[in-house]
Amino acid sequence: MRRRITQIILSTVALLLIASAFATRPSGDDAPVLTRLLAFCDQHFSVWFSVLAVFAFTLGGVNLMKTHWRKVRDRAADWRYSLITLVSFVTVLVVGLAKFGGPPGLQGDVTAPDGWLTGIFETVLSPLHATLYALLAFYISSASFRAFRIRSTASTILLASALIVLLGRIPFGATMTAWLPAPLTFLRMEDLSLWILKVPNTAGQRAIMIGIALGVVAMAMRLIMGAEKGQGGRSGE
Amino acid sequence: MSAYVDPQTWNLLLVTIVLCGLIAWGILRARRGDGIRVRRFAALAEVERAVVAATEAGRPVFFVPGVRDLDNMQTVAALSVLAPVAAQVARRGGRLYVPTSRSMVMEAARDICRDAYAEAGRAYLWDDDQVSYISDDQLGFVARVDGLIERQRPGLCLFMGYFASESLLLAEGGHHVGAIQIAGTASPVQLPFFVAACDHTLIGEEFFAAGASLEGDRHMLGSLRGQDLGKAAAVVAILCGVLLATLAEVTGADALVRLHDAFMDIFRTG
Amino acid sequence: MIAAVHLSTDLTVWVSALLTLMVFSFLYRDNPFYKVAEHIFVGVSAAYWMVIGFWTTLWPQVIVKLLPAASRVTSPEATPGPADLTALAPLALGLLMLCRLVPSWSWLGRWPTAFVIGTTAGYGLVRYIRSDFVYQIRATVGRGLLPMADGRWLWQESLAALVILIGTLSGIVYFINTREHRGGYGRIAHLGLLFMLVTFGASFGSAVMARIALLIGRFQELLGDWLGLLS
Amino acid sequence: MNRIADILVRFESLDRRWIYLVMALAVTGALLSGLYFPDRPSDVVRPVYEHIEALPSGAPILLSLDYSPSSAPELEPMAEALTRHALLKGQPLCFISLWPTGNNMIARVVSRICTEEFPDAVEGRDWVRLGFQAGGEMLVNSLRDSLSARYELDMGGTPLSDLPALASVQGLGDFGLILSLSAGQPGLKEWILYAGDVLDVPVAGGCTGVGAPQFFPYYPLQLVGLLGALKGAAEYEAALAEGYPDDMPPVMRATRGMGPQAVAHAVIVAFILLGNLAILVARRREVGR
Repeated sequence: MRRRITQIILSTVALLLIASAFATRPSGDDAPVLTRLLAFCDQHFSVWFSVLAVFAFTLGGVNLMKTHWRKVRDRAADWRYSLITLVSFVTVLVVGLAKFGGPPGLQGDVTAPDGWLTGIFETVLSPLHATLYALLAFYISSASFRAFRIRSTASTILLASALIVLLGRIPFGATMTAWLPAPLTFLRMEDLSLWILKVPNTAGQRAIMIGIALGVVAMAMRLIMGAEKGQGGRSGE
Repeated sequence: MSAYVDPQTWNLLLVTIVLCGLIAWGILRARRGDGIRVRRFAALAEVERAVVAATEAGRPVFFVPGVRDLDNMQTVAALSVLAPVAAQVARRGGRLYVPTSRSMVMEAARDICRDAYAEAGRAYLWDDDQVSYISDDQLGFVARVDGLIERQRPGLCLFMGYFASESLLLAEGGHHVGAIQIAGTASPVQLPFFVAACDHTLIGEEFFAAGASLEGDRHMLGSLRGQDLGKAAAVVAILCGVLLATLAEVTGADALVRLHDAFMDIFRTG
Repeated sequence: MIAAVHLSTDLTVWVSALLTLMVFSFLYRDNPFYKVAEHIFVGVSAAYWMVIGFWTTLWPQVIVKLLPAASRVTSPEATPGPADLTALAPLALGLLMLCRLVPSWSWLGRWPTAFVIGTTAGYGLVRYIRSDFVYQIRATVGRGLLPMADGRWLWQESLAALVILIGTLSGIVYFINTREHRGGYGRIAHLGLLFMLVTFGASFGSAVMARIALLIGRFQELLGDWLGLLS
Repeated sequence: MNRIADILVRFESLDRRWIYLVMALAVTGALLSGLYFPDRPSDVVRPVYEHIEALPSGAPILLSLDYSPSSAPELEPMAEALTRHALLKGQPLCFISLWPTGNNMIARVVSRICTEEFPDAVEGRDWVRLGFQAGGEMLVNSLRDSLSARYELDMGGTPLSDLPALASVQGLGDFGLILSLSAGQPGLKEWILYAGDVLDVPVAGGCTGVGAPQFFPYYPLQLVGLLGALKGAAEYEAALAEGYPDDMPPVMRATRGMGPQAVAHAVIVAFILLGNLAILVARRREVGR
């Protein structure tokens, strides 16, 4: 029974939204009830979805606290680090919900320039975010060193296309091929690299896109028809 | 009719009906028990072998189901790969860790793994904390997962689902501890990194098909047949369109131009 | 060019510089400093998301809609309108979602999940068919293989159209999964794979620029704001 | 000769930390030397500039900052250049974001460009901050017919109806251009799928170098133009400098970043080539034996 209700909710919501994409926009109160219902769903479901996204953040936050609290309570390995997570979580939560700093009381925007949350964002979150990403600069250099080897036709193609795009993006590449005469200018590095992006890259991307679009349609159909096992396992039902 | 259906959308409606119809037909036929075979994926053949190798070496298996929520089709597909993988690991008595970045995904993954261990008669080996929620923030998530990989030293890392820039961070992290790495994603942006840094990669739609071929799930197989018919339709449509467009452009004949316009009206945009 | 070191006296600059170095230390190997940074990050970011979600979305979309007077709390000059009871629906769904926190009620959490999945599936289906299927077929067909202008044959456009056509079609063939890649058919599929490798190489090359840009950003802050070396 | 070959062969199994060190030194050196190279706009970047130039005066532009601090070094220069352009040309600009970190990213651009460089510009008339709301593509979807479905007030607490900048705007379709600077999902793709293709409103955008190749299939049918990576930003700065030579700072942010970029790219290319040379040498030796 429980499982059936879940399935009914899913299928109904999905079918209503699919139908709403093709429905005539209701104009005035004498429009058919069906089109007005579909317009209502189209308008409100995406708002409800967004609200649920916030509840999901909350669920995530509470789960995180549960996990780390348990570690601290049981003095599990590395529990001191978990304590750091707990403290930073609670601090930011209090600072943010109470809107410390910034305009008086709860007024104004939570991200006001002189608010404490903005301070934490700029001094802690922003450098951590940016530096973790910057690690990628190192990783991508070691990965390209490792991955771009001439082993087979396939890897040679991968290498050639990467090198042309790499060189096309910097002045060095342009200088290298600037001597090419007029009829051959399309072979100049910067133009060649744009051509690769615009032509063969478009073809490859498009094949992937069309495949994925069909994959999305199929997944949606399986979900609507109740033929998808992936979501949620089988226990507890 | 136009009181209900927006006449501007007839062509889109037609394409939608055809595609959904093909897929529904595939699923319904499979329900009646039509055998469908999926082509062999090298990446999947490796999974089983790698699970054995990792377990024998006493090293755990990491399964990362992407960084998006259950509303993302790729996450759903990842979980359908997780089910058979969990079963394989459970049968060999190995350890499986599933770090997640969304709480709903965590709940779903816990259900799947608990079931798999129970079905293998090894419920005593399972601890719910092996599926953990880390952070909704993708970088907070990847920072922690890379740390975990470094410390737990898995023998096999599976990265399945939607990934963003964390793909390379994860794959280089796994490579550093010498894990066998198998990835599957339909995020075109991240495929290059997985292709370059992992041992095997399921590309785009292969990934959606992977769950089906592992589980032998009839519904999945049926919808794959439908999808393939959809692809064949796309090929035919493009070929017809190109032929008509080329002939119309070169000859300029009135009939051809009108035929071309009528045909391309199905793919009208805007 | 290279000025003398002028260390910053701003505490916030020091904090962010130290956090930056703590993360970079992972490049050498895992260490306690990195672990501290990692755990701060996890806590701060989870709470930041919750706070932002609460004030930007939950507050206006649920609380103010149900209790319009609440809008005075954040902007005193606002004029509250009538209550909008449709906001009860997402609130109810949200509370059901939180039921997952209580093991014996967690099954109730599947209903909001079903709503979320249903919404994405419903919207996604049509949007993907339109943008990534119909539009792409139209774009591939374009003006055919022999586009002309003023009676002249545009050979460069022609070549591009041909390459895109071959690449797209063979790529689609590669993704047909219910048929083994053998014989002539297999060769077409293989050609599709080669096209995708060009795509992946191009993506990789393009990504290098993205990653280096981030590194430059960090170094600018370390060398400029913290050490005062950049003019 | 043999010694060089020996070194090369050992190079093949180089500890990755050496690569990291060389990269770090190269970028530091390039930054300290302060070199840069001017650029010219390519034919995927120019249409964005020309579209804004061709907009009727007063037509508002929606600028969605869909990134977090992590990708800011790439996308913030684009945001700054586009904001500059809109304010110079007199198109009201409406800031929005699909990413939770967006409000803080908007604050940075507003303080750096809107208030600092354009002291005469007024919030509400020349620019508007709507800010972030949760939902990603669902946010885009719910704004289609009316902005007030989601935003009753702007970030400063002013009701939307009191903002002259948005006087001509009901829903997303009334913008002269939708711009998304996107570091991933949700971002430019969602704006194309849920706004551009549905409403026939022109969409353009910028994205990180990682995302750029993915958007080429949409160009030019579904996408006016694309600023890809720091190079795209530098190209846009070049277009601006060409069109408004008197109002621009001499060297803008992205252009300045292209110097270290060039050096770092050269280092990576060198490593790739040396790695392959190492393989060739090793292979030849094996054959020799």
